[in-house]
Amino acid sequence: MPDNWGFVAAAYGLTAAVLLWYWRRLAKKERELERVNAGSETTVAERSREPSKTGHPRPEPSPRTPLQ
Amino acid sequence: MVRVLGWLVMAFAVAPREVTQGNVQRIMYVHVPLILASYLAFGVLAVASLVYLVRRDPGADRLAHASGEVGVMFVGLGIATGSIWGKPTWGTWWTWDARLTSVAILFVMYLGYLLLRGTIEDPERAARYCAVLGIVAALDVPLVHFSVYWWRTLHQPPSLMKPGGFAGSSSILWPLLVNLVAFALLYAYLVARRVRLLRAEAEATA
Amino acid sequence: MSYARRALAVAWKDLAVERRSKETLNALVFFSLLLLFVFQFTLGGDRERLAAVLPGVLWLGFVLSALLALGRTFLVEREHDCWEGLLLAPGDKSAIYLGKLAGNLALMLVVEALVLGLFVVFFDIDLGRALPGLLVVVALGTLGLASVGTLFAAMTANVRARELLFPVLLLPVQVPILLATVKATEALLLGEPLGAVAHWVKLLVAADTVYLVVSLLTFDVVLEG
Amino acid sequence: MNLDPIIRVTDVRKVFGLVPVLDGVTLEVRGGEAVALLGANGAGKTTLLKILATLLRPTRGTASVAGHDVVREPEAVRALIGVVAHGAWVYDDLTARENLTFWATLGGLATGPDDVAAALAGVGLERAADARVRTFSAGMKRRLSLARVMLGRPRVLLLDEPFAGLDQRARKWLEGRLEAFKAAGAALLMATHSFGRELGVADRLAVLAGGRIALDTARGALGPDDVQRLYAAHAEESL
Repeated sequence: MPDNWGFVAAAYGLTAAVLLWYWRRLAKKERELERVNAGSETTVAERSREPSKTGHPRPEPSPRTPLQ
Repeated sequence: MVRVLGWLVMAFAVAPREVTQGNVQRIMYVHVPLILASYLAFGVLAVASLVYLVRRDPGADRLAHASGEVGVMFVGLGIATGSIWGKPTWGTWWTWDARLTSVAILFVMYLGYLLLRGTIEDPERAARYCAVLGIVAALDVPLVHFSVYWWRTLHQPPSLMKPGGFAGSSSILWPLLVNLVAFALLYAYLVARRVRLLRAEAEATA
Repeated sequence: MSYARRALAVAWKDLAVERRSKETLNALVFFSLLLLFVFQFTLGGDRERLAAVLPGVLWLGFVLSALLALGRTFLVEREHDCWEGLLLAPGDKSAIYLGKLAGNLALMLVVEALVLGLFVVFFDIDLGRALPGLLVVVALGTLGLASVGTLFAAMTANVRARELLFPVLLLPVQVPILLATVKATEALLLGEPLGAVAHWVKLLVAADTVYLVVSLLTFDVVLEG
Repeated sequence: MNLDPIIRVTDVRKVFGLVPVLDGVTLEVRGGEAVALLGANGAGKTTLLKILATLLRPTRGTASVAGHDVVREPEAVRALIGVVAHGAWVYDDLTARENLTFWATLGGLATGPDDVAAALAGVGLERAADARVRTFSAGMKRRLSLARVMLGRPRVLLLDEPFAGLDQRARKWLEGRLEAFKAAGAALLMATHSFGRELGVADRLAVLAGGRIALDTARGALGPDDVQRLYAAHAEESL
């Protein structure tokens, strides 16, 4: 069995990449939510889009800064 | 504290790589735990859906939602790593091998779950419908396995190098077990964070 | 007793509306003819290729017409704004599910008979001995498709993009039914007795039971709209 | 008019997405009493009726019909209410008789063909009994849905714009029917945004504005223009 390091690296790399992407998305949303809550009570918090599926992340809408 | 646990788990999951002798078989240490963790995720999803239907408790619905998301990600990665592993082993990216096929169907089924959740605006209705779908899908899993298994093995002997063979020398089993625990922890951590985010979102709009 | 009467009333109403408006039936009849021509053009003359592909093609026809029929299950309620009426009828809502299921089954079996008839005539296949076994497999397969199909039709009735969502939700769940029916049909058409496909038939029966029980138990949660 | 209220709404709040349509509504209707629920479009009249009809769950607060909570005992509530809403719940491809028979059977009512015929006669549809409902006018469809409600002999009637689209003669006739229901001890809650003569049926007027009951007063001798003035005063002030 030839030693295909490339494939092993690809598999591990992909797994780590997707997990990292999901982890960072959660963190981004949490920060976004905190900013909106901390921002001001009157603005209507823009409901962040439903999280997209793996593999082909939907284009995130540009997060508008809530109107002051 | 939870974030530290998260990073610990990530490092932990990759650690066993050095233990075994280098060859492509080592993808199994990621491929198998991913698939098993996704089964765990879909199991939790089904139970949470049942709890939601009985007690209409939004917490259960959030758990089902989060578990579904992480589950779809895990099973998607499981399929990807499985086919990456298949390339050198069988020379093709994809074979309709019994295990890979049923896992692929699982992926599409629960992708539908996320799609349904994304389509319905009213959170209460989305929770109800997704709970029903979660239960139907979970009950369907054994049927999918049986039908795919019979479909494959009755006509073509199981592929020579059956990926993810659980038997194996202890040197294979030990790192596999370690990784399994690592991915289960990772699942729990990601779901916990996603549930917290969902609760925060719900409070922001209530 | 009123449970059965209420289920029958729903089934009767659906079939009466269908008989008079003929909307779905016309669409399905036209669709099966279309299917036949498409397969005729692609498969054309040579017999071996046809025999090899026939089970798949036949069930593809059945499944596609099932999707059309099932997708419209709650169309009449939605168009005439009767959904709330169904919901407010006191008593166990699963009677409504059974009524809708019966209506769907009747419609699908009629169309399947038509598709099968057209295939036999146009591709001059002699079903001969395989017919009884085939009827069992078709009946069980149709019940499997209709039981979950009716539940999912209720779920996607007033959701946007329902024409897309309904097949996407239904087909993956129906893989066991699709595999079992196509494989069983293939064996039967090769002349094997029903006994040879007993395991597929058992799977179909198990699947139908699971789908029916789950649908009956969860239908009123879905109907809540 | 017996005393204990059949319809009881206490501090009901209903939020759609981010918009609080109802924000603490409290209202009671006794048996044999009719309350006209006035309010601009979108004030939440239909939402309140739907909550009472067990079609919508309140975000907060409780509502009950004859002591049965709409969220915990929906089946008990559904057996007591008659709903005449925008959608008249009619299947166009069925005849009037078939529609009534269907709804009666679905409601588990033990109605025979003669009860159906009597109900149709009661609403003046005996001649059109076997015509397809597709050919009916809005007024005739309204009559048919009222016939359906009458079959169930409800203790509560929830009406959403019952007089909309009716000609003068049909309005007069409907008023008589509603009076008959009241006389039989049923409680009526009627959402409307017109101040015409048909308010004559109402014993009380409740103005829904800003998500709350801004005014709840006996109709007494108030003419249409008094009602208009009262409504204008209360509706604007609370917006």
